[in-house]
Amino acid sequence: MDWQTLATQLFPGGHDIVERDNFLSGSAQVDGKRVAVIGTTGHVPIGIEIALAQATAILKTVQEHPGRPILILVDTQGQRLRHRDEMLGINSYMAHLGKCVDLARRKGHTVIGLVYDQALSGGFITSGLIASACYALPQATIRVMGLPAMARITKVPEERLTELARDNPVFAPGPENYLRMGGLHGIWEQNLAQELAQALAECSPEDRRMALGRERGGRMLAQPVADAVRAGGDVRAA
Amino acid sequence: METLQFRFGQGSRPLAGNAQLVGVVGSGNLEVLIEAVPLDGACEIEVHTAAVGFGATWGAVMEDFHARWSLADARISINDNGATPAVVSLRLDQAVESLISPAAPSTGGTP
Amino acid sequence: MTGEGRWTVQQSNRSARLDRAASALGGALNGKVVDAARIVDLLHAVLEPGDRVCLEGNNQKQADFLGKALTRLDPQRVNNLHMLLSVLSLPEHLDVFDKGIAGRLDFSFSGPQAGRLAKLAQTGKLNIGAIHTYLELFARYFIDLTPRVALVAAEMADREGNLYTGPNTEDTPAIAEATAFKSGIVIAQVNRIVDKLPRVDIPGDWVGYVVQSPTPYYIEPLFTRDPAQISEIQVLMAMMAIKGIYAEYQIERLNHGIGFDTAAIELLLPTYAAELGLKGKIARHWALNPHPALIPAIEAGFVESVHSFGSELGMENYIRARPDVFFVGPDGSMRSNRAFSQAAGHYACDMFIGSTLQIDLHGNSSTATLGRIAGFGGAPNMGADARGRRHPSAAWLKAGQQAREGRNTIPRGQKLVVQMVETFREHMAPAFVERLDAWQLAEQAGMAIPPVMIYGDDVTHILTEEGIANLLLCRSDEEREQAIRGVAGYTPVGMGRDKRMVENLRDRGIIRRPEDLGIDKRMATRDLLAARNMKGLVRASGGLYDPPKRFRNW
Amino acid sequence: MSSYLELTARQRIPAMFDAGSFEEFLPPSARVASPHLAELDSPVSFDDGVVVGRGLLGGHTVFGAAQEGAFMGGAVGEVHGAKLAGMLRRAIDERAHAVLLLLESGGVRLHEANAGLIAVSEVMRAMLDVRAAGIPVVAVVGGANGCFGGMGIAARCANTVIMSEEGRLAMSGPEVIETANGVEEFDSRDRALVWRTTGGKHRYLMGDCQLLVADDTAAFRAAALDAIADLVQGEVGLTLEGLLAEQDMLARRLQDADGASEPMELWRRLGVSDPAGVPMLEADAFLALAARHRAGLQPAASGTGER
Repeated sequence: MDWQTLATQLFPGGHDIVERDNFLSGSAQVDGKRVAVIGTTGHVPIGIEIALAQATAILKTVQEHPGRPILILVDTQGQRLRHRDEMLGINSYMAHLGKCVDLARRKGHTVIGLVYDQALSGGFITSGLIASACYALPQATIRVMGLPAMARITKVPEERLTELARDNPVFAPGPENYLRMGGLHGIWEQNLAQELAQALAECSPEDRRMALGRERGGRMLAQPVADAVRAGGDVRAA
Repeated sequence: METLQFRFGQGSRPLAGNAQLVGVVGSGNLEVLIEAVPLDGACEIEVHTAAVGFGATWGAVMEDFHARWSLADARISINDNGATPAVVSLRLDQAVESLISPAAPSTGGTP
Repeated sequence: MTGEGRWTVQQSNRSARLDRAASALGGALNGKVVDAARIVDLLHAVLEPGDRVCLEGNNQKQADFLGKALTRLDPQRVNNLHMLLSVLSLPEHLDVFDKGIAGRLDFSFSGPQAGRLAKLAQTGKLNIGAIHTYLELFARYFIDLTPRVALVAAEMADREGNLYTGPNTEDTPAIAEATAFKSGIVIAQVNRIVDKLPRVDIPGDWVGYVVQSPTPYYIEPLFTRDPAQISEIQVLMAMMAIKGIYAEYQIERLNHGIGFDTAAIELLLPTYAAELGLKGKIARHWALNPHPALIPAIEAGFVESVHSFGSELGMENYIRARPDVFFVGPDGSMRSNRAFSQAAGHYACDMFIGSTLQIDLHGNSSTATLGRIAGFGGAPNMGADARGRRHPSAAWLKAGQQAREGRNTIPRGQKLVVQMVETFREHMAPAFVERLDAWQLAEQAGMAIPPVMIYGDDVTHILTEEGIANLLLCRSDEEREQAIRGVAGYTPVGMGRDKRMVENLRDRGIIRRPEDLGIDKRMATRDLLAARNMKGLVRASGGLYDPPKRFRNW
Repeated sequence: MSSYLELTARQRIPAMFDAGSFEEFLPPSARVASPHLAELDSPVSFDDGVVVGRGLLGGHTVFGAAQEGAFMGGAVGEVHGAKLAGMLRRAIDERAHAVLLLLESGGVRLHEANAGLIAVSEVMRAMLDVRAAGIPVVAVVGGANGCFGGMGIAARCANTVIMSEEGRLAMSGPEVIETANGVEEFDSRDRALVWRTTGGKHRYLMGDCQLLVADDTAAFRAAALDAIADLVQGEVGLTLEGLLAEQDMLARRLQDADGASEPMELWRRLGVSDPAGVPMLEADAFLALAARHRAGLQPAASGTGER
């Protein structure tokens, strides 16, 4: 879905989002309240400039509009795979973006992510996945990498991966799998504006994704392992 | 993957101390978890290995290991990623030494 | 033929070729210097169908520009060439056969192209004369395989055709001499043409043509081993080698194979061997490429001299600063020479130690694997008793005495030939086998004999992580077999040993376990390495060693 | 000198913490291995490639973790990530003095890709929760496998990053970039270039790591002690001022690097007169040089950003 169509559906109350070099920023009216919107479009790879632009927009919101909810619109093919990005420390730019989102959350901003087209690994981890809650449209693509590439790297035959992916959401791309694993809070099937308003109202700053993954049967070990470590179920001298 | 189990009865040398893990499941390497467990004087070894079809080799390595140490009430658990018998024997000995004498052996007077 | 021409057929033929070249090239030929853009025209002019052509391929420098030019010849004009190559390592070395320009091959080593070579041989496009050792191939250049045309590589030339080969002289003198003095034509590719050479390695009157190649010749850092990859098992084996063989026989003059096993030994000389008080007593004189791993031993004063087959990338400044150790010209760069160093390794060294892929129950060893025709380069010369040797040394005499003990024969020495292998290679492939893969390869490729690197009757010791088998002390074939099985560990060959007999061999010192040598396995850690990574080697060299980029982590 | 790089994760823990003080949570004997690797017929590890626990560092209770680079490249799977997140949450519960993360990771473990990706984001959020609780987080990057992908981002969520020259800190590995965009883009076999681009010295000069030490366990431990002692004096949580300063630094870096495609050119622009000589400098000599030329030292800049 292109971002203009999305924005029309999400914000019947109107918006002033502009696109500049695949970077989206602006604000919109949701349920009578002003919401800051930042994001990317055109499956743009996240390089250092666009990561910094998003971070700047978030800090600006924190400075100029305390408490205003923030919606992050995700459409990226992942981090940009260039020598220059690595030379200049793209991980620092990504981390900076993630920290800005985290600061906003701690300062009382509700932060929600929405994958409306593509979300891949490095581009997703400091956008949708660092938000307090992340949602996706049903036709969105979410993955770390495709099964053929995964088969090459893990040396497990692709047929076997495909077969395993049927029952095990851990390998296969797709929003349903991320939903089952707790990585997504929900998939918005229709009436996006209403879904958004509800998500903003329900959003909690606590990271409950492990619990969600367990409740939904997609990630059975994360929560018990983290709990056992936290509760000191089995401690001894090393 | 293949799972192999070995049991040697009537060992003479009990272990003392907490469970220890030696080695890493890297390529051509393995990890050995060694624990003192009441097993009626026996030493039980379970191997999970990525190299399928070497049961006889493992058996011979383990028999020699038992002949060296004759452990009693010891459980040894191994995750193997294609280690050669030389590396397996080395890690097994390191694992036992980590429980028998806590002090690490001297590494020699090198500069 | 009668009259004057009867004894100068080759000279006349040479003149005709030179004349053809002069008329074909015209102004593109300036004295001996040929315009690189016209190299194919030159080759068309000087080559004739059926010629024996020696293309210089070494361990280090490669006449790659001339090799590529050969592939661009018109097979209608030049075909059926008989190629002579010591190292066949670049794709273009085989492209000439694929294109029908060449038909027959005599060579020594084919490492990276071994698989494709086997396939081409099967299609009949390539006819292998024989697989030689280096020295053997050079020898035949002077007997029955003398080149008509030699295509060689050098660092620089001057306008008279004098060549400077730099530290990688390698095969050039042998090739050029055989060709030039038998009315052949030597063509040299050089990186630069200069007015004054640093030194003359090949006199200009041996050289017919010189061409400056558009890019410097390709060179491979073949002998660089990163100490970071040496395992604790290899450290243990190196300790056993030093204590059980070097010290035992007082080995002063030696050659090391290429590989991590022997690199570990080099790196243990300044630590473990020094602790054993062996400095000045072992490993003083070497026939060896300038292995970076040898730097700490050199700096520790262990090493008095090193003569090299070829050089090694990144070692230039270090060598220049250590002329007491290396053979260095007045210009400061090393002079290597494969033919002389091979002869030195064969006749003047008391020991060869190296690794292999497979050893059979007779001690025959081979690196040949199915589907690959690789050859063995210089290893068979290093790893063979020099039956023509007459000068004594302590190590040589002791080995000979052990071999002949109890037999009523005249006193005589023997070279020590040590095969050093872990019982299993990667992926649990056993190093000890009942039958070498070489037999099957010979059947597949229609070879007259299985390609054996070192014959069992030349091998004196087999060293594995399980122990050292001293084959010199074995008195029967059965004892030899059990001694080999006795150090073959958990391989099927090892598990097939006669336990009682092996214990008996151990009692007689024919098999020695690490504990028999007084080696505590727990001491065998990487802490013993005098340098544990590439930077350690650079530090040991005082910053003189400049490793190739691919070996750095800084 | 005892190499940190050569140690396993399990050996690094006692080298960094006070002798005999470390208690491991969910140790190998608990046998909590990855359920996903077994399904793929791939070997598992009893600790899933990470040691987590609590020990003393200079007498203070410090929580810690060490990733094992030799097991699946230190990559993060479901269990591995949950152990890290659980330890971080417990550090808050027990009001730890500090958290010390010995990182060595290729990022997300592809064998359990979706779980790994979510887990890395959980670890990042948990690290920031720890900081918000007033507990400093220090990351150490000095293993042979470097610190890449999501963990390369996570490292920069710590207050302080300590590196050795041999350590690498980045996002995508050079092989990945070469595969995607060709050898001209990034020659992964040119290891000197790889280290100039991602190695400790470059990161230190650019301001992406705060402490650089020789590859020596004692030096790493001393640096960790110093870093923690320094951090507990001040604010360790995220602040607007801190992030604005970091933003300034990152924006300046973009400007300063305009048109540069080679790390040595960046060093030259920082005023380093012999950039080609930098890689060969020993740690002490390098630090003396960097003291004059490190990014962020120029009067116009506002420090080295968020800490």
